[in-house]
Amino acid sequence: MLAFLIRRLFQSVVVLLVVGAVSFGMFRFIGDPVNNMLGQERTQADIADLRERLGLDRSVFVQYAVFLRNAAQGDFGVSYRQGRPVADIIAERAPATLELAAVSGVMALVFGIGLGVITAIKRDSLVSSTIMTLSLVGVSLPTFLIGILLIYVLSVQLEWLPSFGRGETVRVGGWTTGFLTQSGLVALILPAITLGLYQMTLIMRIVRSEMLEVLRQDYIRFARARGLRERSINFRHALKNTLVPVITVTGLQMGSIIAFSIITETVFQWPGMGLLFINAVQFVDIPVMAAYLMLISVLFVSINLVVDLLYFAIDPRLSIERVKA
Amino acid sequence: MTPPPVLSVRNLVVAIPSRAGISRPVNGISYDIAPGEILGVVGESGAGKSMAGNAIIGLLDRPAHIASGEVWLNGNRIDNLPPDDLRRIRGRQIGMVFQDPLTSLNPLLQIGDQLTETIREHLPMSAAQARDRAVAALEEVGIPAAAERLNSYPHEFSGGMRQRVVIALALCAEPSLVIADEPTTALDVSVQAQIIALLRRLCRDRGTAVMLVTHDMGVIAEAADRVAVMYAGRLAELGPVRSVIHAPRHPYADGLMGAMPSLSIGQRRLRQIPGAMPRPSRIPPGCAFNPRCPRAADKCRVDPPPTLADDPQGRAACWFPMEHPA
Amino acid sequence: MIRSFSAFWHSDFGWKFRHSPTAILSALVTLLLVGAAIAAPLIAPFDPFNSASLNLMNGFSAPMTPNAFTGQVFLLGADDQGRDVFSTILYGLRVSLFVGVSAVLFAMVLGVTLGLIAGYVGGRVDGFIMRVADIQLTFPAILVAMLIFGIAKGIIAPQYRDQMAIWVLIIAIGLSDWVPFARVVRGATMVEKNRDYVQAARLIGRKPVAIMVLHILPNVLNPILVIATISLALAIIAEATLSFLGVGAPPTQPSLGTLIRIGQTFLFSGEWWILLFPAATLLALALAVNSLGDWLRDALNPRLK
Amino acid sequence: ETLRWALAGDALTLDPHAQNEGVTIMLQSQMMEPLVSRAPTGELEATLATEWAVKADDPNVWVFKLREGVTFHDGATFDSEDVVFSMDRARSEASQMKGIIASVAEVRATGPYEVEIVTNGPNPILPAALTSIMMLDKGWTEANNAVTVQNVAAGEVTFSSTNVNGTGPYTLVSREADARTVMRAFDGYWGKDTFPLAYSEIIFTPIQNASTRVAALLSGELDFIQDVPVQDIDRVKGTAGLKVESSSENRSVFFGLNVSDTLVAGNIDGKNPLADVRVRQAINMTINRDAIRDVVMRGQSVPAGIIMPPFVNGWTEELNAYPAPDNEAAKALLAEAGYPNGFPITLDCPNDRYINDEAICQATVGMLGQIGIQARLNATSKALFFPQVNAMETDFYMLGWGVPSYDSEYIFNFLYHTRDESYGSWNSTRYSNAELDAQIKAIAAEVDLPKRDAMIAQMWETAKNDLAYIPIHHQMLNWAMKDGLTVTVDPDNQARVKYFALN
Amino acid sequence: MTAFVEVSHLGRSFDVSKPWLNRVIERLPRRNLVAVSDVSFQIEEGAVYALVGESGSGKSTIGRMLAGLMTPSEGQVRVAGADLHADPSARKAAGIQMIFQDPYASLNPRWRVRRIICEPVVVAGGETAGLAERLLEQVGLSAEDAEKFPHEFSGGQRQRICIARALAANPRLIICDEPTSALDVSVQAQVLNLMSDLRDELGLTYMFISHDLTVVRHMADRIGVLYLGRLMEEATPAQLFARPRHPYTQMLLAAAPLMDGRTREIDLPKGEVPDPISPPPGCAFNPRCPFAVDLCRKERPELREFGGSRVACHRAEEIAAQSAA
Ligand SMILES: Nc1ncnc2c1ncn2[C@@H]1O[C@H](COP(=O)(O)OP(=O)(O)OP(=O)(O)O)[C@@H](O)[C@H]1O
Ligand SMILES: Nc1ncnc2c1ncn2[C@@H]1O[C@H](COP(=O)(O)OP(=O)(O)OP(=O)(O)O)[C@@H](O)[C@H]1O
Ligand SMILES: [Mg+2]
Ligand SMILES: [Mg+2]
Repeated sequence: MLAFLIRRLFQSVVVLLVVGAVSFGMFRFIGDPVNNMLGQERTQADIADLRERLGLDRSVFVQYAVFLRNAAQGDFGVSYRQGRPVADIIAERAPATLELAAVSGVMALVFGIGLGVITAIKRDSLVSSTIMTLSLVGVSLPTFLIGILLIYVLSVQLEWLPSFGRGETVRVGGWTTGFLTQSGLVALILPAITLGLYQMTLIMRIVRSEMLEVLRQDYIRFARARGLRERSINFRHALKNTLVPVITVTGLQMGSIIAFSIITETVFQWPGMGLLFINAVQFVDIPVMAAYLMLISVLFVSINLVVDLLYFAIDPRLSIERVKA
Repeated sequence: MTPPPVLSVRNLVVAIPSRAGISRPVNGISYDIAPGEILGVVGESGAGKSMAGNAIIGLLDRPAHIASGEVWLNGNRIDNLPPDDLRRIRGRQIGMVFQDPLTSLNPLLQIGDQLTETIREHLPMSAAQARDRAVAALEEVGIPAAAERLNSYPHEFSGGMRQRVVIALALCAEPSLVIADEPTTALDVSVQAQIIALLRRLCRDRGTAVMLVTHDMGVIAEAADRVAVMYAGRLAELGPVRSVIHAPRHPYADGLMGAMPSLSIGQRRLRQIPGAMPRPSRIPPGCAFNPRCPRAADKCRVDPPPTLADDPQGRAACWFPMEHPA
Repeated sequence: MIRSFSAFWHSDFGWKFRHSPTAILSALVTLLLVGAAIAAPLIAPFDPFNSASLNLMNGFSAPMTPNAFTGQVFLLGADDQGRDVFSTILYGLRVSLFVGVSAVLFAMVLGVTLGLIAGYVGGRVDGFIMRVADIQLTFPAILVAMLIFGIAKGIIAPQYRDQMAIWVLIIAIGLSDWVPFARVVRGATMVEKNRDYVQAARLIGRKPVAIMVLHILPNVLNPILVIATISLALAIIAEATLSFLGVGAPPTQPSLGTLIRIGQTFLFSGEWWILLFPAATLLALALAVNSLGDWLRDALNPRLK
Repeated sequence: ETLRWALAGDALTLDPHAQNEGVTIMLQSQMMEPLVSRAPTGELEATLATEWAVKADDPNVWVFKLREGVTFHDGATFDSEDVVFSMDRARSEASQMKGIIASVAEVRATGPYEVEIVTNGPNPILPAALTSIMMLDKGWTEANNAVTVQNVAAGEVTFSSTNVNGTGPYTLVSREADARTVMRAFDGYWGKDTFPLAYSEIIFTPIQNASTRVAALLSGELDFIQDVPVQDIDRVKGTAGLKVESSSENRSVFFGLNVSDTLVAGNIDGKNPLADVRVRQAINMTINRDAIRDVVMRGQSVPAGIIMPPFVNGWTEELNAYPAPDNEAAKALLAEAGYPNGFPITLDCPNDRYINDEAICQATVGMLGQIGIQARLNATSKALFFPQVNAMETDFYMLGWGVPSYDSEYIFNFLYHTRDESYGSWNSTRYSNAELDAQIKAIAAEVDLPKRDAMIAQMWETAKNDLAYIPIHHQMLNWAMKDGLTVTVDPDNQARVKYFALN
Repeated sequence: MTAFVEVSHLGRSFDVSKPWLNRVIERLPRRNLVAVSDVSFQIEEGAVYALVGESGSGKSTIGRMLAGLMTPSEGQVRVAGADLHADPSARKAAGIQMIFQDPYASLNPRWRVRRIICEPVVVAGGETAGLAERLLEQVGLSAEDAEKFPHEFSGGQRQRICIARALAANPRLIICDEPTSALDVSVQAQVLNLMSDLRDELGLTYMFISHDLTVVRHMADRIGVLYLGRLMEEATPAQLFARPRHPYTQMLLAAAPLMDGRTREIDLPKGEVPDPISPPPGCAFNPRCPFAVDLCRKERPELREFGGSRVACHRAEEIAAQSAA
């Protein structure tokens, strides 16, 4: 177990370093922050001066090294756009994204697994093929269009749900939450649906196909032959065995939920990290972009770790070493 | 007076509709099994052995279904029961053992849980009682330190032990019939001998009827009282083990015996049956065996073979059964 | 061609196909759309990619309604630039399909090659390739595509950008999509390489590359095909999504995604046709390709009978 | 009464001297005030200064009389000490405002409510330059260690970038950047009786996505939005309870052309066709500004014949005249210049900066195609576009130019002067005219206004003939709001809530 | 004097240790699975040498080393006088081919039969015209079958195709790894007969691997009994079945079902095969052996000549005396 954790940790560090290196290699191509940072009345001298002060005239490696050195001390620099420490900005934005991701993740999981099980058990029924077809519609339109259509119908035409923002938020310690106010909860609905729909479909399809696979296994036949009830077979025996592959995919999806939140947050003006990233890209706010990408990597790596640990909880066959090193 | 049979199968037909029409992997088989009796069912792969077993216990996968015929268990007809009633019979009155002991057990559940859930499904028992019963069942199949092994997962057992667990699971609600579908094929000979001995002991001690499905004549010879030889979904021959082995009446059974190296010691060449068994969808008219049969006459290519009852010795379904000097 | 078609028609697979209304319908829709895309220059009444032929005054003509200034009539209306929506959809379909198919091909070649190598060689090579795959997954597809797009724009001289945009998209989407191929192929390869026919080939003296290409590859094609179909739908949608973030096909040579991005800005203003028709086309395409992939997955699964 | 207000962007900082950017200044100006400001009508209006004039005996000195009885939000009194402090801060090294008031040499208090601003040479338009220099309280700023202007480049973070203590009509309640800024009416505001001040609270939310922004207005979640997409104006107008107010913006949109001898992308037949004024005239003649107005802009633009918004000193009807589109004549000019079959050229455009920028460029590409010029469109985000323009890696580009000083000098200085260290910093056309350069420097110091106006008129004549820039139009501003609101649209797109009235 | 195939002190172990880091942290030793250990035997030209043993006893491993698919960790294999693993050309010269257990997995399902059969010749650069047809007829199939795909054949027919492919390389030694264990008896007879016929016609030498004693008895000229990678006994079929010398052989024979069984009440074999990673010290069979004494637990018995067989048992003499009594 310890060896496993150490190895994972080492790999995570390597992944982070590579992600960072790749990111820094890319930033120089995304644009030049200097133009955004100076007013219209800037002169060529101002531009050269600012570039030098930002260190943009130095090589990518030096910039990366400086970033790493500071990051190791917990200093992620100051946003070019907002002029505030990146760590503060991210801490301020993270709750919004995490709450949204959590709600849509849970939604995707609950509905995905539920519908997946239903469509697997009632394989050839009308209900199941209807669900399957509808779910395809969900992944056959780009997310942004789904979001805009939801806004158009539910906010503009019906005026049922808010079209943007998080509603009222409450501060609990360093965390702002939208869970505690009615407007906060209502504001979550549309973005969560938009963000979760795709993942839900994916999870549903995987649960369905894994479940169909598991239902064909000998031990399910044997469970039937022992006269167990369908409910017990489906949920106690089949579903549990379905979970192992589902967890892998779900883990990966949680990572991409956060990435997809870029679009959802833009559409719904959701003040989270995705919106922050998009703004950063538009402004070429290098410190923010770097910190965001690193954070996403850390998240992804930790989710992967949790997923691997979950395997051990679920599958007694796995001795810790056998997990992919 | 023979006791009434535990299982009685009458003209059972299993049909599978498919693109090429309806195929009948099991096509009109009839037999009885008495309490305490082991009926061996042999035949080549695809002969319909498993299909017959699954049909009896009501576990045919769609689109396969029982097209006609009857299955009687302890005097009750069970092939037409509603699914839930049939489910109550499975495990309670009919136990089933499958070929591969590793895949038969749910890898994520402790074997104690798998045992107690089965017991409590069928018998009105408290959790503690069921547990005791589970320990007893494991002890009965010869698992040492049974009480401690309840919390083990299947992968923690060796192959032979797993098959014992599977048997314990099949027997834990004390069914009157056990269908064992190739219970030893995946095991080593030494373990196979142990498992067969176990099945025979249980059968003798409890009076359980056993339908032992296998393609290994040796296992049948060792374990069974009577043997049914299946070919292309039909019964070719059914009779006491010794007679079928040493004096087969059906040319197919005869060919099968001749092809076994153990029975043809000293011969440079084995006797071989030419060709292969047809698929259920390609069964020729008349006797299914006719293209491969050395005795086949025109009649065999046209008329379906007679039933076992038509045979003077009641054993073979053949127009021209083999005669052996007594 | 006819022979192989009839072989297909009479095979098991063909039988399954003929008996699945979903499969037939989605194959028909796919064929229709692909055909329309290929034949766009023949079918389309206008050439929307030729800016010089456009008349701005045709802008916003409603479907089947004569334009107030020019009197021209457009079947599905005209967009903000006075382009015939019908023609633009046909050409956009062409772009979308081209981007989708090329991106999937790119991802496929990359993923299959790496997967074969990782699965066959195993050991450190496998470990390395799979770690790279993990890192790749760390950058979710949109991010990868955005960054690559950014880089390419930075590298390529401005005057070539409009022609390069499509290729950049292809690489960006393809590069973010190779991992599933690699994973599946690696898994299948590890199973296949232990099969006796591979051993037999080794015994005969086949070199590893020949074994991978001649023996293993043909036997891992089924899952590749399934992933490719589903990836195609994903790639087309991904292109649309990127277009929303401003990194899609250029507006002068719009893809379906770009059309939707442009069209959605007219959602409130009443020019519904600029959004509706491209969106419906995209929906039909993605739906058809997706359900074809779904059906393939089931039909090619030997265990699902 | 709460005003729920949205537009595309958010302020970058609350430090008034750290960023010279429209939205930043607009948000700050709800809470802070300059000495002089521009009323919605465009005239200069007394704010923290009540009177101002050039000192009788010294043309280099302006004297400002300050308003008495003004307090900051924290209760501190406003006086000449604060003005000196604020002006010095705005002129300091890290300040982004220092460019606007580069002519100021010294600011001195000559009484508690009087200051003198000394300039390097006479500066007739100084008051106009002061409209975006907000006043800070010296005591508060010093107490909070915010004396130096925030310097992002040096990784600095200051108190004043997230906190406000101004004299303005609203106080800051809370602010989450890019999400929500809440302001409440300031009880001690000096102009309580002067301005309508209809709202007691402002909730400001940036919404980037135009569709979402309009949706939020349509669904009643907002009271007021700026940046209404032109195509949605009719929809908003047609919605009960909503209306749209429009005005011409103080911004012109135009194309810049590389007029030097060499094209960045490589010469055509050894020459740069754009260097030939006939080619430029041909392009000028081809662009159908009325069509762009009617279709792309849906009527929301004023076609331009000059790259100067109508509010600017020097603008005339004649200068703004533009040629009727004439493809035949254009082709003839091209042929005359030696390009009867046109030539290829890349048009670089932003796609997220000006109203329908990409669509305008697209339409232009089509129009140019009709006279044989094969234009390729390279539309990119502003983050890529502006560095490209600045690095002069473009031959043909779109640009928009606002004139906060309302004076022609501002345009000439940045767009026409030969590019060097401090002049012509937005001139990527490589246009260089020594005579014009000299005139530009001369009008900056000319105090004789009629004479100066004459010089400007003459300079525009030259500029218009040389056609280094091809004007397209002056953008229109469209503000959408609840019916009950009375708002005058500000040409600089600067909404100031204190002027908003409710009927 | 030298035999056609000479296997001396052949050994093969697999490293099944945990990864390095785990070993360091958990203080675990390296672990070796000894699949084959110190096996020596000879095969005369034209003879059938059989290896029997339970699953995991190392039969396939030996076969693969003989075929050159795996390198031995110890000892050597000499075929026709040349060291197979030291001299790469030896394998080609000896023409070693293999027939595998699973006829369904040993033919590439995507290739036509003709291509499959001709592959060895194609690789060697030979002439293939008419080859497939000739070989197909030789193994009892028809020439038209060359155009078909493997899935169109039954198991027995596929095994014939495998044989045809093996013959295409003009082999002198064919290693058959359980060639009939996936086949039904009636088909098994066909294949066994074919193999016997070919041997007579072509003078082939077979190494025949099986777990089925009756099949081995039918086919072999000499039988080696393997247990946990070690050769326990080697004898002719007549000797082995009449007078098994090793207690393990005796156990195997006792456990094998006899067709005239029924009345026979046998001593049930004890236990199961132990874990090959940590085999018992001394004689590998000692924990299950009714005759085991202390010496058996300490010292590994050598394979030695005894009464016409070769046996690896310390107590062969006593046991022989006992059973004779
Ligand atoms: N789901 C199905 N659809 C179509 N045919 C089937 C299906 N399941 C089995 N069959 C066919 O039914 C026949 C009988 O199969 P069954 O499994 O009963 O054979 P078996 O005698 O048990 O063979 P084995 O020894 O291989 O287990 C076979 O020919 C098989 O191909
Ligand atoms: N590549 C490998 N890595 C690790 N262990 C192996 C490997 N190949 C074989 N083994 C082990 O070596 C031992 C002998 O295996 P082998 O396949 O030779 O047995 P076998 O006698 O052929 O058994 P079977 O009858 O099941 O085919 C087994 O314990 C097996 O687990
Ligand atoms: Mg079976
Ligand atoms: Mg083996």
